[in-house]
Amino acid sequence: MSELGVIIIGAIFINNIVLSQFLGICPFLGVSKKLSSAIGMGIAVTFVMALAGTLTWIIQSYILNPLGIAYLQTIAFILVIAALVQFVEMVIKKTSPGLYKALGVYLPLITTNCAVLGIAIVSIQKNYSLIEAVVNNVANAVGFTLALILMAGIRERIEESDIPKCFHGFPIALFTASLMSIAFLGFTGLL
Amino acid sequence: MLYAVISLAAMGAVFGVMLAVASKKFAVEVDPRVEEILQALPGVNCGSCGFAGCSGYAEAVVKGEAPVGACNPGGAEAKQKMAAIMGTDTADSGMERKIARLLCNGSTSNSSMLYKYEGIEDCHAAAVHYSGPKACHYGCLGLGSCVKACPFGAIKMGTEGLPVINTDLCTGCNICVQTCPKQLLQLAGISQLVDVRCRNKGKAKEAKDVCKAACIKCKLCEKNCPEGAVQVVTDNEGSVAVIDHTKCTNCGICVTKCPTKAIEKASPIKAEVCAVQDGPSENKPAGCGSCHICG
Amino acid sequence: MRNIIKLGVFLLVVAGLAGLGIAYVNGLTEPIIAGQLLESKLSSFKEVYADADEIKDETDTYLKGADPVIAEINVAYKNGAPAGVIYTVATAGYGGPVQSLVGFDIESQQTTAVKVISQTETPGLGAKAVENSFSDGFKNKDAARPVEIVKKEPVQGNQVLAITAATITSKAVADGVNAARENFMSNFVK
Amino acid sequence: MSLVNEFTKGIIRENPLFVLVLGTCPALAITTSVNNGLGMGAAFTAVLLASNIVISALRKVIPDSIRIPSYIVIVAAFVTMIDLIMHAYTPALYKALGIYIPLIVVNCIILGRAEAFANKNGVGASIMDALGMGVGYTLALVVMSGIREILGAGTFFGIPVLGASASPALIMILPPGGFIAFGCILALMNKLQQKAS
Amino acid sequence: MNNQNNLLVVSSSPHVHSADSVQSAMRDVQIALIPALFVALYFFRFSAALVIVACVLSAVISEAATQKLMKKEVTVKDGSAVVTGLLLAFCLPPAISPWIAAIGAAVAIVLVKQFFGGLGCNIFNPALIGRAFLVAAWPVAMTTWVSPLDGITTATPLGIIKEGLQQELPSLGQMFLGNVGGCLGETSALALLLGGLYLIYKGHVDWRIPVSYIGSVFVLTAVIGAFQGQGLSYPVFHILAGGLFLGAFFMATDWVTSPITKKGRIIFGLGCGCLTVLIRLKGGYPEGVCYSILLMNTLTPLIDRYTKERVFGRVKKHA
Amino acid sequence: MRKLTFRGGIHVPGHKEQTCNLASQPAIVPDRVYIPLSQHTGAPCSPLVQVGDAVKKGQKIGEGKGFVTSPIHASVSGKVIALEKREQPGGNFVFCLVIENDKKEEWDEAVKAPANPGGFTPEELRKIVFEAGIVGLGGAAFPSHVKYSPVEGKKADVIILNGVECEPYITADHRLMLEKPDRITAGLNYIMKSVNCSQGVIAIEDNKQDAIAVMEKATAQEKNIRVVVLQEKYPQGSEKQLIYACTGREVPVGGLPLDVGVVVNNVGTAAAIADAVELGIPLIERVLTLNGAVNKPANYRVRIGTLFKDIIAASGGYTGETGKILAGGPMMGKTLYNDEVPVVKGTSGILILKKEDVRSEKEQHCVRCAKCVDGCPAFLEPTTLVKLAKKELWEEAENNDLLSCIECGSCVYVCPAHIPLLQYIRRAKQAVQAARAKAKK
Repeated sequence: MSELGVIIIGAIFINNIVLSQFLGICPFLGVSKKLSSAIGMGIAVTFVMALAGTLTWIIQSYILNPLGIAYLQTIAFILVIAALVQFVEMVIKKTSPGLYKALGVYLPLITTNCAVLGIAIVSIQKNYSLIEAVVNNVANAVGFTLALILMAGIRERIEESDIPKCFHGFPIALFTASLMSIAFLGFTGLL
Repeated sequence: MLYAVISLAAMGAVFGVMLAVASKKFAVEVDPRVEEILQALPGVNCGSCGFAGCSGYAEAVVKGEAPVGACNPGGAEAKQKMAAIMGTDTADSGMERKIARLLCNGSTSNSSMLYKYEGIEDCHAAAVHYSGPKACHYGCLGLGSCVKACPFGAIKMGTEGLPVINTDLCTGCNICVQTCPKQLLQLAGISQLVDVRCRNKGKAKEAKDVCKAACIKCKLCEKNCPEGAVQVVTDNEGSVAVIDHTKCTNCGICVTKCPTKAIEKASPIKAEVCAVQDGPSENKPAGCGSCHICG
Repeated sequence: MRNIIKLGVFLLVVAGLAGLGIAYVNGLTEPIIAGQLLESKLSSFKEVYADADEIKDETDTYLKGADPVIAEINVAYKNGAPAGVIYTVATAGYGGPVQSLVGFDIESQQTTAVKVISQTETPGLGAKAVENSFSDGFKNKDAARPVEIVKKEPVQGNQVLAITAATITSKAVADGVNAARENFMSNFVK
Repeated sequence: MSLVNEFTKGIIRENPLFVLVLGTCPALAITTSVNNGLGMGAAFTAVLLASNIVISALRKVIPDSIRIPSYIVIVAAFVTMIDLIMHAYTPALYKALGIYIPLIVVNCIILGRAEAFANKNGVGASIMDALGMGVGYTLALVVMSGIREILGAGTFFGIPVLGASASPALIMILPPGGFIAFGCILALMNKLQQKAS
Repeated sequence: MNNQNNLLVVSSSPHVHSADSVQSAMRDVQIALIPALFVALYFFRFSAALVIVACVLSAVISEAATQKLMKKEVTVKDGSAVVTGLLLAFCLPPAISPWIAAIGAAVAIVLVKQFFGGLGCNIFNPALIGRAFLVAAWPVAMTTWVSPLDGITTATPLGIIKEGLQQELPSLGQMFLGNVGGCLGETSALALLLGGLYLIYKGHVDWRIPVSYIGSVFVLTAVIGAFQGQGLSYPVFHILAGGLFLGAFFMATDWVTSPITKKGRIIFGLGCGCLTVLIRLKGGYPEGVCYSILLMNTLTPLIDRYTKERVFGRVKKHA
Repeated sequence: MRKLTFRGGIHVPGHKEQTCNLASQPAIVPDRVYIPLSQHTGAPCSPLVQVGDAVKKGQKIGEGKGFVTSPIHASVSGKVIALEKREQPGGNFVFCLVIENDKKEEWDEAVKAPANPGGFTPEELRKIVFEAGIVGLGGAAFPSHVKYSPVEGKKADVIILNGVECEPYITADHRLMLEKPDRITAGLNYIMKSVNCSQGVIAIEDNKQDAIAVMEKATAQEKNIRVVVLQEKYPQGSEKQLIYACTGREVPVGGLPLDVGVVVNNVGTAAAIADAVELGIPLIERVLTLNGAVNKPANYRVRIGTLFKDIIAASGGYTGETGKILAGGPMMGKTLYNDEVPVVKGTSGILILKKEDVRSEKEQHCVRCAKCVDGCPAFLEPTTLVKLAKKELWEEAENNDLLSCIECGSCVYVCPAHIPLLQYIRRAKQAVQAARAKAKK
């Protein structure tokens, strides 16, 4: 139990996927302009990462490892994730138009979100059990969502500020991220 | 080696088939023309077409609820594209570009003031106080609500306290016209150059007292216009000269006759500007911005 | 339906070819990678216990069940007899686990050397643990007494100078050494 | 002439990192030393080159409806190969770059180039495009990592450059420093663009 | 035309204004910092003076310079840069070299404040980012402490506990007065309390943040202390140690970066308190005030959003 | 004991010492009066007389259609010489009947004291109040008879007389309470009777101790009336805040005082009602304070329709260079662009500000000090509303309870960054109301 706790705290706060591992920077910068879309993206990523974590773990343990072809990890995982994302998108579109309106637009963006693939690989590298791997994936997704939501809150506020023109867009978002990551340094050594 | 090939190939096949099947099974009908029309529109969501943003308009067009030419910012080009998508006739696409014109000459040197206004720079906010700080209750307040409202940056405040419209950038979206609390902006075809730049309906003396460039209802324009295009129109508020642009030939006789220079002829606009509608360059719609593949 | 099969087959071919290519490259690189791993392991073993003819993994012999700290126990043989022991230990540092090798000499009952082989500590601070300036402090310590981290110049034999502003990392290494030391004392010192 | 143009555009005008702002994750994560930056750039260029060649060669064969999955498979294959090769021949670099090598797969630039360029152009042009983009990206990484390594570690390619008395600002090789350096460079690029236009 | 110069002024009500201005508020903050300033100068002498001067000068100069460069109005006269400089100096070790301190102040002003649009626009407390930046950049210099008066290298009370050093803890009385190792302006709880009360009296600081902050640290450490069998001196130690008073009265209460709702301020204070205790007891750093406030700063926009006051008259509908 | 008050609000220096001890004196009756056809909330009046007609004092000269309206009366006897558009203290232009004063002060025959004022039924009382043209004299000028008329399903159980007068510089109500406590008490009794309510409260701020004493004495015999002392705070006199302070009830958003069983009237209104009921005199005169940069600040009893200029001239004219002329106090008063503006029923004061006192500080960026939030008596976040208004997000502003703003100006008063918050909020309200009107169409 405490093992899982360590994984959760570590993934969300100490080694926050965005602020200290630099995964998923693109959507972090892109979809953090509005709080509502940040929440939507966060939920979509969490959903996909939980599914992808389970699926990749199963593939690794029951196909790649037994056959001695662990070196196919990258290509196998990306295939799984790409297919999964598209599949999920189609299913949601058909079954729940409301959910699709909320999440659908973010789903295509997730394929190229390196967080999904990155964390799936890390979970395998760390020799996690299935439960640990899923928890790790979800915790990282929560960390991503947390960073995204905090960022969106901040960006909605700085929108009304008199920011110098050349800092508009990416630069100011990066500076914000840098200050957030300085703040998150406070969590280092927490465990 | 063998395992690698087989398993990867199998995975490829499985996912390929799965997706193909899924795309059939979970297919949702979307009219692709909506997307295409959306592409043809400038995407500024100005609302001048009367629909909720560009996507609302695009859907309405596809459903046949809206005509193809209702987008002013898109101009003739968008109309043609949309007509092509919808397969409608493009023969009548000779739509003239429209731009906004200011109908007031009450510059700081021409007009007198009622009081010194202090407060936020907003025409509506100032108009609450005795119709605004200008002595002329019909005149431009010069606080730039139209400047702020213009989504294309086409209006700038001039040195004389009146907004100046950049004809190159103006798309005729009608937003400034709706914004002006004094209704001093009007859309007109780009070839129309002559305007009565005064809306003061007060009596000649009162109008003259508050602004040097006011229409004094002398009817000289009306008498001298060879086309009968200028008329002093009277309603229950009073009277003022108005030009009927469908008749006006830009001859400029009324301009020379007007004793207060309330009628003005704009300098002709460059032919290429008239002909080609440059899309809004700086104000493209912002995509998600996360990457450039989809955006 | 035919279309679906066609697409599936195409993807099958592409994926198959990709698998073929990767498998081929893997065939080329696999032995090199394996060799490298072994070599780097041996060379780091050499660094903590230089004087050995043969090194054998005897974790199962000396470790009863899983140990939270000690991961591996390798025994260095010289002239057919055990001469030294190399422990692979992992302890919690500041930014994650700190993995180090601790070498003991059976005859002198002293540490030979300590080497940090993997860590995720703060660069410039805790990451200095890999440098000799720190790990040299652990050389030739009496295995009977626990090592102790101090912030000022060591005065006693069992003391080691901490890395400046990184006491936690220093202690993590020392914890590993102490865990190895206890195992060493119970197994190799009669 | 146009081939030269395909090559040079990626270096400055359409620099993938500084102008198009693509491939940001590795650019922030591994630019703590110039060695890493250069290694990442090289690996990236190799993958981009290989995948651009294959995709442009196959562009008429690949069915349109499954082109993205096909690209992903092709790119992933090359990434895996590079991963294995680096593991075998440059173990130190492999260890330093870690997970970011397999993550080249999801680097937006590669799929982006495949979709936007290799899909539509011949092999020759695609090679130049890949080289240009690859070199541009590598240069950008080297600039980023150079700034961070000099300020944060006081070294360049591991060689001390700041002199013994100056103590480097460690934060520059920590995560916040990455964001700051990248933000400053992008702001500078914005400024230059505004000046130009 | 007719008598256009003597027009009356027409404007929207109200037509009178309080004497308050941003400048006067900044002046009050400066006044409130004076007691702690004197304590710092008394205990840490010349080195403290050097650090303070470096910080304030650097802050003012970099504010003026960036505003000049960005072609904005130079507003150093509003005194906010001086306040930032002072606050940053107060949370630096007394023996730090002035050029490091100056870099911290420049980062605080340029990166945190001016890049985000100047006064009122910053998301994070500039002085605290300045400090956190320096901790990350020059960790050794930022964790080298000297004891008051004699200037010998020592450890802070929290450092002693954290690293389990065999060193005697100072008495609570010493900590109250400030005769301990630590950042140059944070050691004297007494002086900071005086300044803080002055600000509360002046209406610039809402009591909710310091009270909920210090209160939650006290309660949490008291409970934890009770579990460990420690008496009341344990929580008292924790509220006197480190930069808690400086943070609670001067940093967490920063207008720009703290919530604007009353409920939000209490949540903010509680959050700061919990994070401080968490970092102090479990985290890698001995002191958590700086980071806890910065972390809560990131939450401020969201806190504001979700703690809106019930509007007057929006009562539950029942008879 | 804790003093009764509301939550939020600010402390504004009263500046009342200059005039609060000056007995109210009759102002000069001018040669001409200008009586606007609309001085009240609701339908404007149409003139009942024509240019050239002779009118007598107290004669009804204008009347509106519908229920929410109030007639106007001639405040002097003489001849109607014009019907012209003039600017109003409210910032708009309204037609005024101009009456040339013949100085005969002849009362209209309709003005006569009834035989038995105590015997009126509630309906009769409301009719008298309506016919006398009585509107709220605190400033809002809402027709009083409307407030007293029964509403299906709602029952008033408390009448609050507002003697708070929290506007700085203004002492008209203060003087009225000192001078005519009996009229106020009598008026309150008539109001209670017309609403059929048994409880009356007279609310006074604790900075008017003398008025409290006088009113307590005047109501000592009245079992159903009590004087409530409130803490001195701005805007204590605002209707909803006053109700909360006196009764602890909150008027719901968008609701009326009657929704919580309360009717609020100004003390001046009560006195006017007493005059109307007992003497039959319509509302042609009111008390106002002239203060600020004039030679002799004073409290005047002024005929409705007197120009500001005449009152100012009568008290010795301006001192120094005039910057602003305010109808009302400095917090909620309206600026005028000249002094040729008539006193209307809702004019409680005239305040002259010198040019040098009209400082306009530059608007700075919000520093989020939240003083506006702490001071807002409606518990709004003025700074948030302003940010939305600046971005013209009217709908979102509406969702943030924009329309609950009572426009007291507290936020602007305390803002250290000198942001004209209230003007932005007013602009947003204007836009929201325009949008609503458009939606209705």
